[in-house]
Amino acid sequence: MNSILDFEKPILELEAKIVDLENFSKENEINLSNEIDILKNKLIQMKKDAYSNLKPWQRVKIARMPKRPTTLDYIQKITSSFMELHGDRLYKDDSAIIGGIGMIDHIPVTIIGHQKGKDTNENIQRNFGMAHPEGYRKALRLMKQAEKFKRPIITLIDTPGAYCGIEAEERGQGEAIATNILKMSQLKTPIICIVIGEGGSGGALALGVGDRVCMLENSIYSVISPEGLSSILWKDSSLAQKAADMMKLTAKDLLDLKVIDHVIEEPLGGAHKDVEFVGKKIKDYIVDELNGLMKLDHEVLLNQRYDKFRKIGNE
Amino acid sequence: MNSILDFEKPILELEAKIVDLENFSKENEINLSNEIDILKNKLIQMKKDAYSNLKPWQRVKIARMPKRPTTLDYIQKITSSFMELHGDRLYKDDSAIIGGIGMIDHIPVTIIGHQKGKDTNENIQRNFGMAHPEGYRKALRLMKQAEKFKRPIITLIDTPGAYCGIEAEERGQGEAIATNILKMSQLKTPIICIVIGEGGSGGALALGVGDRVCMLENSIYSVISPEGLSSILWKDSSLAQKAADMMKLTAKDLLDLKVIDHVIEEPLGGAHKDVEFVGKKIKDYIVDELNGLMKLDHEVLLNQRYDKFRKIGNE
Amino acid sequence: MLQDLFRKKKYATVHLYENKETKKMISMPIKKPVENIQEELEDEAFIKCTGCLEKISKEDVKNNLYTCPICGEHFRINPRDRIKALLDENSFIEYDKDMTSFDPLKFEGYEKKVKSAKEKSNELEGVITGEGKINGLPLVLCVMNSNFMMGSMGCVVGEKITRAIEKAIEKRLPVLIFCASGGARMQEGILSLMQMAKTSAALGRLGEEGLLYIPVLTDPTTGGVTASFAMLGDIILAEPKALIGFAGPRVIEQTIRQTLPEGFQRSEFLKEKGFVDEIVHRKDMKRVLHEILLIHKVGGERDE
Amino acid sequence: MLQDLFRKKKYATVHLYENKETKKMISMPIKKPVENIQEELEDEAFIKCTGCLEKISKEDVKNNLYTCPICGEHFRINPRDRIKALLDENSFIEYDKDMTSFDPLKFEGYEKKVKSAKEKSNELEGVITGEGKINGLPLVLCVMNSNFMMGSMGCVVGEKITRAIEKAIEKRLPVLIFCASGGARMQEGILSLMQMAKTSAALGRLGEEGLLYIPVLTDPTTGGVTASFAMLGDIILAEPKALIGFAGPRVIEQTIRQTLPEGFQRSEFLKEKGFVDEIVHRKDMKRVLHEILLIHKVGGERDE
Ligand SMILES: [Zn+2]
Ligand SMILES: [Zn+2]
Repeated sequence: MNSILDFEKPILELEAKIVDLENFSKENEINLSNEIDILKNKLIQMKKDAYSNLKPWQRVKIARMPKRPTTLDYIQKITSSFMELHGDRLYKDDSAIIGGIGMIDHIPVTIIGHQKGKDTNENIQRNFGMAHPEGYRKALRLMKQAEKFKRPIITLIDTPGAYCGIEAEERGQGEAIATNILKMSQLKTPIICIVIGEGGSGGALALGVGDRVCMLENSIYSVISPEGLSSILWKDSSLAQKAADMMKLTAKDLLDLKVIDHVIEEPLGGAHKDVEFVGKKIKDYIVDELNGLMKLDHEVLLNQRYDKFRKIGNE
Repeated sequence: MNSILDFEKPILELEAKIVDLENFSKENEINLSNEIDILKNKLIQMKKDAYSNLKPWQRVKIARMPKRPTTLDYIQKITSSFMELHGDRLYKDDSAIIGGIGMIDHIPVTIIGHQKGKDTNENIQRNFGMAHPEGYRKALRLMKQAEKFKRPIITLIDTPGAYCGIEAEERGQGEAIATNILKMSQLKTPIICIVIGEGGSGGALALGVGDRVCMLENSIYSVISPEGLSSILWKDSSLAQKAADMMKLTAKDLLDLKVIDHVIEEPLGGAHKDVEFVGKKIKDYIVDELNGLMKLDHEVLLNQRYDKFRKIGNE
Repeated sequence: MLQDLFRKKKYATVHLYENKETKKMISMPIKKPVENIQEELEDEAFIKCTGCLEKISKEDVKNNLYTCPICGEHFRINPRDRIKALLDENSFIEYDKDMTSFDPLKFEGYEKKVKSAKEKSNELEGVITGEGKINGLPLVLCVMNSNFMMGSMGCVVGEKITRAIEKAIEKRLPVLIFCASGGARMQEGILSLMQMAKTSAALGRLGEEGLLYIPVLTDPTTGGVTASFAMLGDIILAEPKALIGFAGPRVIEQTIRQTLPEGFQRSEFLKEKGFVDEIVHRKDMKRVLHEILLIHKVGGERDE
Repeated sequence: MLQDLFRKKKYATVHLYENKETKKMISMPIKKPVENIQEELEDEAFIKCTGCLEKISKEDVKNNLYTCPICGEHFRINPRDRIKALLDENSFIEYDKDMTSFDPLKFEGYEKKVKSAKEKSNELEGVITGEGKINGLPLVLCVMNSNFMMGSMGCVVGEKITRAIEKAIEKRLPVLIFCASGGARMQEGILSLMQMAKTSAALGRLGEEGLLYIPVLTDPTTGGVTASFAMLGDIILAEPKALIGFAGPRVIEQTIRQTLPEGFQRSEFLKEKGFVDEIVHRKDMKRVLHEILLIHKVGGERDE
């Protein structure tokens, strides 16, 4: 996959031109500052135009960029200490989902997230963030552990979906996802779910039932991939862009549909342009929300969590 | 394996001789009733002598007889209805352990037991009653289900031990047994455990933590098989008989050691001589004990269960 | 010996597909399910069974609850016929029968599809919910309809099932759901995905109340339904040879680029893998369910 | 990139055996463990490392907590040395130090064996229990002794561990158990088996009280210990390349009549199979445990 998206090309070309002019001006000692300023203003405008009105399909592209920060990147930014824990105690340690314990602003938390790779090798090892049942079962084990020790749970969602394969079916992909969804609705500890990249269907929802659900600005969350939808609707997966436009899969769409509570701002161009910035935003959101959620009685917390999902799709 | 044990041979010979004499008397119309009565009395005495003073090794032999009634045999005798339930919801349905729901004397119960086969084919299918982790996990699932529905749990123990193999280790034989032992100590419903044949080590204990633990008269329960012990002590598994004599593995030994609460009587010669009789004894024991246990508060029940195991080995 | 044991009358005879038979069924090739057996039956008096390939009379099939009288092959059955066969006469009280799909995403072509589904199925949505009795024992019942947009789960299906579960909590009744679904209803997008959370959370509450939940998996049970309420039963039953899975077989074949093994994702396979408690023939369903309900009528107390 | 991430100081650096290293270790052949590294060390100033086969000085080995300074091979360490290395100075208060085995079954030869084990190990039994502090954080600690009848679990081992757990409940402290055991103590027969139930039930109570339990699996952890408290941790740690299993490798080989795959039943294998949270080098143990204790010091409340 290319990490420069098509619609970014004119911007990059203009950026390169400005650098050229600056060099030319310096080398030949010719004052071009007026011309350069005009171009720089144009660049700012271009960026605003391009990034603030991204089409759904463009956001799909950004959400899937190999450069996009992953769960481990954000963990590093938001925790003061973190220890990864492994295994489902049943069958395997699935590296498509990671989890562990750490401290966010002096609050002990359990963090669990889908983990994509940064390159092909790592992606193969992590199965492109597509978990098998043992991944969801590890997540559940760690969530129950969090409940026992009264730690809030943070989930970071970033998966194309649960893996489709013979072994995944044999070991109960449906059962594993279903059990996580049910148990998450019952856990007596605050849960905050953040879609940081791709929120792919049941594989996303298996980490997605919480007291707060939010999305990064350029992340997506959908019941099926645009490719999947277009291949069902028109028997042609190349019409994915058209499908994406119909699907309401952007953060703003989900906020409008009241499926999520909040959209976390990204820098122009996407989270990878400034991980520090996005990490800070995520951390602030978590700390703010936990401050409220941790004060609630378990009964109130669970009733609110129930009502949150109860009302979705009830006209 | 032979279903006639060595020490039974003289008895069987005498039985055959009596039949011969009776036939001869009938066919030839000769009155031999005096002689026959003498022999019959002798037979009764012989049986008493042989069966009431069985050596540990002889009980090992009886406990392992292919003819010995199994979990399913007793379920049939003690329940008025029974439905087997399958699977651990994780990996597999292990047929070395069976479980299900049924009614004993109008009491809904969950019954779980190791299941040996009746012939070689069935034994291969059931792995000779030696469970893999999924067997213990199925048992645990059904026990939790029983707790949810406030059903008492009856376990019938009959296993040479947990299976020793690569896959069993890979899938966490130790974890599965350990988890069952811990969870059984916490289940908020009465549990009665009955060793009906072989109580082989950890594989037996994984179904063996209850409010009442009892054994059929000719069953055994031990930390290692006599063969295993003799091969460790003397590097010679053929000295199993000698090992058995040292091990304190009979029902009477365990009663003396206060490890079990009760010994259920078998007919002379073993349970297979009269399954109906043993079934009735088992049923009576279960119903009697449940009548008491079901009246107890959960807290009292669990404290008593804890104390029961707490004191074992504490001088 | 073992088989004899289970043939005794006093046992629930739900063991029909044990041992040899199971193996035979598991090794059967995946076949295209009969999309709508009733329609086919309108043409002539006989059909060819998809199981044994014998010619069987439609009348016989109908009298056998839409199963083959020769080989036991299960064809799809209309939800109303199922309810009629299962519940005591006149005991069914339907819930939310007027609830019908809206078009929350204004999704192109969706309204038309719903309209056609309504006409084809003569129902307003993909699930029928209500309460009734099985041999006098009351329960809440949901029956999904594979004839209505392949039983896909949209907001109305999710809402009707959730309401039925909540009703069961209120009335302290067990819940029975006959699952049949191709998965989520794509035209309702993310809202359809969220129905998995909604229904599962409701089942969580049902369970906390100590109430029984039994899903019965029928052909086909896939996608979001499998990854939610289909797999969350205290006891999970299935009809023979039903297709049950999270990902559909075609999607898996595309992903792994090889054909699937025979019997993969069929009821018998799922039982072997530990996800189905028992496979029950449609004609035994009422008896087996009654037996389970009876055992759960009393909890740890004598039933006298 | 990922590795870089974990090398950052602010993370608990317990990831030493990740990725390539893990694979290397898993593919190492099963080797006979050094039965008692201290004894060997008395002979001369150097030994040959069982890991890298290099000649290493005993002094270096000792200074490295009985690990190889070259390859990180872990040798067995005396429980007293372990306690000294782990706990804050003078913080250890031993429990039940006079408790010693009786002979409940009057088992031929057992008394003599116990006597010889006492002499050899200079301890009264196969586990040392007590409480102490790690960087100021209090905990209850049990350290099994593979030098005492192979760390086998008899009544005294079970009783001492159970008492330690009960003490932890009373004092609301976390429990840490360094496991090292060949399994049950056969000479105490069924009573030894029942120690699995006793210790596990005590851990059940500990867990219900919301208290933390961490077993650390060291070479070897097998048999009844693996099938009870070794596998019941909230977080399970292991030393590198420790043998961990229910059945011993020889028993399995006899049963299946084939040799076992390389690395089978080693720590790295168990982590891959999902039964060990992390593998921690002995020199990192104190730091990692401190970090875990710190996170668990407060439950859901700020640590300020
Ligand atoms: Zn047919
Ligand atoms: Zn070395």
